[in-house]
Amino acid sequence: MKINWFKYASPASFYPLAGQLVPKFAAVAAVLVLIGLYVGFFHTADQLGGSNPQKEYYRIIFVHVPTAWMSMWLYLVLAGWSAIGLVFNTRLSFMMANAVAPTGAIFTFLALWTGALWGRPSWGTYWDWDPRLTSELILFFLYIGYMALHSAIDDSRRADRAAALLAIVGVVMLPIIYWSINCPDPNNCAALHQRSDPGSIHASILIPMLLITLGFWSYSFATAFMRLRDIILTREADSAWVRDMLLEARADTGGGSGTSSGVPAGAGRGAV
Amino acid sequence: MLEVLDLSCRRGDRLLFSGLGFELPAHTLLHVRGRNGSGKTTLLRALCGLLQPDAGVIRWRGEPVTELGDDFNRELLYFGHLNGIKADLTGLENLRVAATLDQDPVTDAVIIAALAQIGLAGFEDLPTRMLSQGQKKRVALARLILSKAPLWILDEPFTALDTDAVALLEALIAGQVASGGAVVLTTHQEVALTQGEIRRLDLGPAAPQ
Amino acid sequence: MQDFLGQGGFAFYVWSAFGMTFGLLLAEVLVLRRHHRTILQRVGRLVRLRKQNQPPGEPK
Amino acid sequence: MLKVFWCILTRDITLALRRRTDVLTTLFFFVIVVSLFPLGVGSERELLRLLGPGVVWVAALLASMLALERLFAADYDDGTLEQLLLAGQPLSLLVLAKVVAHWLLTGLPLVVIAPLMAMQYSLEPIAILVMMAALALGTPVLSLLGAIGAALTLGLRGGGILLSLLILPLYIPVLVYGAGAVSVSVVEIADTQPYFSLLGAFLVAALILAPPASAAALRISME
Repeated sequence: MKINWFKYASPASFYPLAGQLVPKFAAVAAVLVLIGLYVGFFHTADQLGGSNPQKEYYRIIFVHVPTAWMSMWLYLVLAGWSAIGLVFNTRLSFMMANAVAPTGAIFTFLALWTGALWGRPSWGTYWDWDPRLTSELILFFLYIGYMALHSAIDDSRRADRAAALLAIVGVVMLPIIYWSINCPDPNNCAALHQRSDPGSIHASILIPMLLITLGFWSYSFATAFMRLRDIILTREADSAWVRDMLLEARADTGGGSGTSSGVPAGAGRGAV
Repeated sequence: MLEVLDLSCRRGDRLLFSGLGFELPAHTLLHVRGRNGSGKTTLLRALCGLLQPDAGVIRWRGEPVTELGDDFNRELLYFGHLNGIKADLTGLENLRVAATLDQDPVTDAVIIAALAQIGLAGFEDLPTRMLSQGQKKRVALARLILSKAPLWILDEPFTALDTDAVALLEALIAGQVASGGAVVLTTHQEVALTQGEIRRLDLGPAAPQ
Repeated sequence: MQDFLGQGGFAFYVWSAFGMTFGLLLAEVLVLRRHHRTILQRVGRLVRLRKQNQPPGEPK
Repeated sequence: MLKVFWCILTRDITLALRRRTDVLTTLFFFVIVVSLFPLGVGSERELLRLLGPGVVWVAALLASMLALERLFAADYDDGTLEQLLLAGQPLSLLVLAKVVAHWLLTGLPLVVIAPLMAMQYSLEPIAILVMMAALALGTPVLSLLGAIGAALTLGLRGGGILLSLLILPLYIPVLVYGAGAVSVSVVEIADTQPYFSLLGAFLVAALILAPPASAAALRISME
């Protein structure tokens, strides 16, 4: 088992593997999200709750909650790969962290966007300094900081390690930030907190939410692997395996020096 | 004393050298040569531990430097492209700080004597920003006189020095080698060494860019 | 159908939330695919240039 | 150990005193930002009293940010940072010495001048005292956290802007409780105690965790 792990820990062998996995994850994501949306729109009540009913707009939570969950999970994934990279000094882990970041930032942005759209009909304002929305905003800043630092450093090794350290500092600070936003008055903490207890959510709401979350996970794998392949390719452009793979792929499609496209069609895509 | 096994370093995504190995016993000077961009400075910084090599081991007295940590740093004197001299401090203050950092406290008299030896008598109380480029470099080189470190790693120490200073530096290096130390050096000029052994290490070609 | 699209009068909020979400996610995938193609072209060109400058058979 | 700490501390203070403008710039930045606010929001006394704590704290955050950019930059440029890394001393100790010096030169003046600023916002004497105490506890945390960012952005183009992007979000807890303590002191002075406990806890945690993190960041940036 150990040998296997090390085999796939090298960029050269991970590249084709990721290529095979991308379409699978993408397909799973599409199916799960479509089922989730179908259940969410056609097998749920139009109103929620009794005394203070939430009308059709509550359906926004079918994307709001999954995007918010994903944004937090992906930040943990980012910090996790960063830590692994710093401890074991493996380049692939840094690349992984780097590949996850933009997807995480997109989910964070979407959580903010959908949160604002949910806030308008339910609270009467697009932006309220609600603790959870505010934390989401801070998380967005952390993602942006990570990506900005990484792209500001030319030397890829320094960029990887510096951004990784930042991600770890961020993950340590995040609970403290979250807590300080949730409880700005330490004398009286419970007031602002909106408790949400999973047991109190009706199954018809929970099921589409979970389906879409799983779909988003699958989607995140797909995009992270796509981005990872690009990162590997640019960084390893000098290496023998990239050269061999590209020249081989070219020979397969029979492309002469005249064609401008280097992408082989159809079957070859898994490898290249 | 210093032993390098199968060392490879990259800068960014470019591999500078790989599989590099050599041994540096006491009483020896290693002259690292190579064209611009061949990785001389990178090698020296890797030897100091300022830069983590991609692969390979560096041993000091038989133990990997990664495990020695600060203990190795204490036995080492590095002299880089930058002088490591604060322009707003006087020569005396600069050297006092350097000596304290080496945990090798010396009296001011010793520092003043060292500055005099390097040709800066009377300049010890001037902020170094008022000195010329060559004089600043001399202040930095006074560290070599004060240093008791057995390993010196010197990156282009001869640049910006006049003939007197070059002769003095050569004498200092020779003294270090004679007293049982080891020196790693990059320079474009031939070193006249009177005692000990000179080894040469040629780093591979870097394409002229 | 009209009822479904109307979402009880909250069509704007519901559909812009869902639209932005899936629009952005789809856009990300499309951008990544295009990006991959450009990178392949660029690296491929680099590799071919190197190969031309290097007589065949000689190790890199 | 202590000797090395003291050596770096006095070195940095001597250096700063020989270039006083850097210290004064930070201070005047703070004064100007705080003084500009009433011009923007109007000079109604009740409103200013409400905004005062937050404004002073945000200005302190920005001033500390501005000064941090230079924390390691000068040493990086002249090569002394390299020598610090190779000094054979625990790097986090040296970093701590530098941060302490930096706080004495940029944080402490803010604490001292804060009463003057608070008067512009017609805060009551008790609130002014609380503000000084909160700043005295909070600004060291800002310097310690900021050192990590300063080390990460060392020598980069546009490092200053990047630094604020990285570090300002991390300042939020200090801002929330620092300003909160002042606001609450107007109502009931006994209620400020948990705020100070929290700020104190942040300071202790930052003293323990931030220097090693900055040291690691410096090693990464110096490669």
